Amino acid sequence: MIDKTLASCRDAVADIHDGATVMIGGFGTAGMPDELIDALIDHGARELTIVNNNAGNGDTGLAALIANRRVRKVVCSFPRQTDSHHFDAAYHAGEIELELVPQGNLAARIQAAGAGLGAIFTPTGFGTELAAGKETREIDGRQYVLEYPIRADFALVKAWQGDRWGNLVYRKTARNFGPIMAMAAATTIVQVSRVVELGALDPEHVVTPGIFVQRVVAIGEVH
Amino acid sequence: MIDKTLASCRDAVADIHDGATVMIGGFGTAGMPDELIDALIDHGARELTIVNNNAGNGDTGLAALIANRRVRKVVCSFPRQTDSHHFDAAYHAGEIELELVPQGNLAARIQAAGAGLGAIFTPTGFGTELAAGKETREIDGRQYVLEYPIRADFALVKAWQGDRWGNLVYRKTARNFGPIMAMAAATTIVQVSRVVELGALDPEHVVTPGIFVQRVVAIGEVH
Amino acid sequence: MATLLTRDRIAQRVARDIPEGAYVNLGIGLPTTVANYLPADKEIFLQSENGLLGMGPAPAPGEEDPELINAGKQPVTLLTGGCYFHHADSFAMMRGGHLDICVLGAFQVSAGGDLANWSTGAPGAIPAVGGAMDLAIGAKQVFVMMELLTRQGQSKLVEACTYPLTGIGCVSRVYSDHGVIDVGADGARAIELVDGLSIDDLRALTGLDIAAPTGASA
Amino acid sequence: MATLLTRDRIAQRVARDIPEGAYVNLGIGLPTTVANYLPADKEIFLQSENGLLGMGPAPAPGEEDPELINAGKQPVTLLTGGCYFHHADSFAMMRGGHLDICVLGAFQVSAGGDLANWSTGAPGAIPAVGGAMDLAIGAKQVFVMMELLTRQGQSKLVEACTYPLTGIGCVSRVYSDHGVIDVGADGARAIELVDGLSIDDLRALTGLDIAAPTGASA
Repeated sequence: MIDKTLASCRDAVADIHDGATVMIGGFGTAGMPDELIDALIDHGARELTIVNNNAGNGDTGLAALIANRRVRKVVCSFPRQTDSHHFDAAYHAGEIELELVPQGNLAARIQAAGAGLGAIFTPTGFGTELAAGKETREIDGRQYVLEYPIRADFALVKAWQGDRWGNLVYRKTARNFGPIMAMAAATTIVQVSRVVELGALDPEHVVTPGIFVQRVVAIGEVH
Repeated sequence: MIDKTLASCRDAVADIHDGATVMIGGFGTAGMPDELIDALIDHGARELTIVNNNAGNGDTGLAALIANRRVRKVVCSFPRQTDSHHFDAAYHAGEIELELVPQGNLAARIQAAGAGLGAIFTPTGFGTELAAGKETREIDGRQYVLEYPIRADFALVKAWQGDRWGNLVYRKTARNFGPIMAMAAATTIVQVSRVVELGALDPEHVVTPGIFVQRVVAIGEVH
Repeated sequence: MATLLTRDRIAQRVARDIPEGAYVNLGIGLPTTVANYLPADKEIFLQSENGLLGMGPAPAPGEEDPELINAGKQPVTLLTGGCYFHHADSFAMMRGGHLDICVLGAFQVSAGGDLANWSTGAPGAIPAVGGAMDLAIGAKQVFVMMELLTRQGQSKLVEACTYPLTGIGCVSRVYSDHGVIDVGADGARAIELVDGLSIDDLRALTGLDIAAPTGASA
Repeated sequence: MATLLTRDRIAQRVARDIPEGAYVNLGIGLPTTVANYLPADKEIFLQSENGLLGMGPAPAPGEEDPELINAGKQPVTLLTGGCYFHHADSFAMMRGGHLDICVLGAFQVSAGGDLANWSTGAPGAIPAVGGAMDLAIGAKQVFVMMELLTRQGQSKLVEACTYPLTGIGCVSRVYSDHGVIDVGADGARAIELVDGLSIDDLRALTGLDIAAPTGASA
């Protein structure tokens, strides 16, 4: 019998190594896997490269990871927010590297990694600073920038319900980057509000098929 | 009030012009929009380029369209089947052009069109006849072929239920190419077993958001 | 003396150009207020980059759901008939040209339709782009909503943007406190001027050779 | 005299190498029969390219659903815990390296792992490739299941494929009626030979310098 569920977030993140690239789901705090991140902080891995849409909000989740100086580099689209003080401080202190990626290119590059593409020509960012130095090409009269996949060693994702095979459904706009990050990481670790019996998720409604998920931890209903 | 439903398949296909590129959903007969195709045959458009996984099975659907000599070219992955006699005859008579595309590249190129990418580097087909003459590139030690998006003027798709905004859900493996073709065509025409009230489809379960759908026709339960 | 439009009046004016059935993304900040003026009797589909289509108004106090937010991370609601999807599909809607209209704010717009709205290039500032570049190049029509002049009185409608670009030749129309101006490959053309403002006034304010509204005397 | 394996015995042998929890795609034709020999007490996930994961056995007569089929377009069932998805996600599972094992038939396999299984290149034949090229290059391990010799007695394990290629260097192991042979960058190495077949016999049949099974005398 295959059972991908684990008893604790601590067990789930125990093999995340120093220097790992870790995708973290969420758009702002919606979909942010706080409990997994807390476990990652306790675990102690350092020099991480984090891929997330933002660079932390407030003092929890990704912000706490940064505040604890575990992050060497952030790949994101929108670091600067009213409550991104931990990132801001680390950035101004020169302690953290930033790769700024337009949000749609971030999504497309993550999806390309999950789908095994070698590179994509995207129109987003052409002619801007964020495409400086990148290969460009005109195709059918339109200008495109060549962008490469973003892969990760681990993805930390928050979903709503999951089963022991790793099938997932999400809740409202907490879905955001979860499904594509799950496809782009070698090891995808998911916190769910509830683990349900196999078969409880309608096969037509599964958003992330279990093949993309290696570990599932139930943390209880939190919203 | 926006209502994308139409009374008949005939109305739904009335503006498909001679020479149009038409994507047709389905994998074999599962998901094949037979009623829309019958209406297209009655409508009479000629010199069509058809994008489908196959090239018709038996004597209905796409096979009937080919038998009626409406198809100039087929873009597909698997034309030759035990019951593809109408395509076989047209092909051997030199009456129909074939662009053979590996199935995953077909899906990826359709998805790239829907997502507005200019081209993709895919590993599939590298070093084979189907990549002959195409640009290739080594990226991170792996070989890739450059492939371009496949767009269409129209997509004919079979879904299970739809609402007046064009939101769709599918049934079992009849889903196949429907969701990505809906995204890649300028006008997507969908036959559904049943049109349901707005709100009857759970927002978490919608597979094709209405933005990708222009017309919906109810044809009744047929399976 | 010209009667300039308030921000709310600009939003109202933008709303008037959004037809029923349009798929629309309203950028964060000022453009969000356009939603307040969309006619209640027309069905217009608001998309939010973080994965929803059919976005409704803010929830009643106490009804907020932290997992139902808009691109500005404010609580919203979902209309009956709306739906959720993941980020790659959301940006496919933009990049693939499926959105009819996108409304954005701007630091500068050029007569040719270039947009600068993500960075002032100020040294030491932390850059952040979000979905701006995807929206700018993706929607069929990109509307910019802005006051024509900076607080220092400089025109934000310019010959060539001096701030870092968001997209090239992507803006089709500017809705400003001074009037409505089309931009693009053919240059700038005024569509409407507020009461008391002449095309020459607008040319003087911007330093641009803006074409007069069709039918008006130059 | 060597005791060659029947097709069913080859399928049985392949099944023995598929561990619990593996995500597996069984190609159409002969590889499909491997499903008959997977142990009922182990959970193995069968993927079908047309959009399902957790494929179950053929339905009882009369229970067929024309909208629940496999890649060979035969009626199948879905196991509890299985799910459906669209074609782009299905091929992302392959191309993205998410499948552990893919089992394919072949016209020819080279000692270096090249695969030819989609076209004999016969003049006038209608070419058809389906998902073969995606499966060949996508799965972590590609197993080929075939009889070693053609009806004319020619080896299908070859130095270099003469039929049109499906993929380069993609096959890891060949399961044949004569035994199991690893192929790849290091060339061919026999893993198991059927009773009564020596490595020299195999070399003679194939004309290849196949390495002997580890531990065996060359």
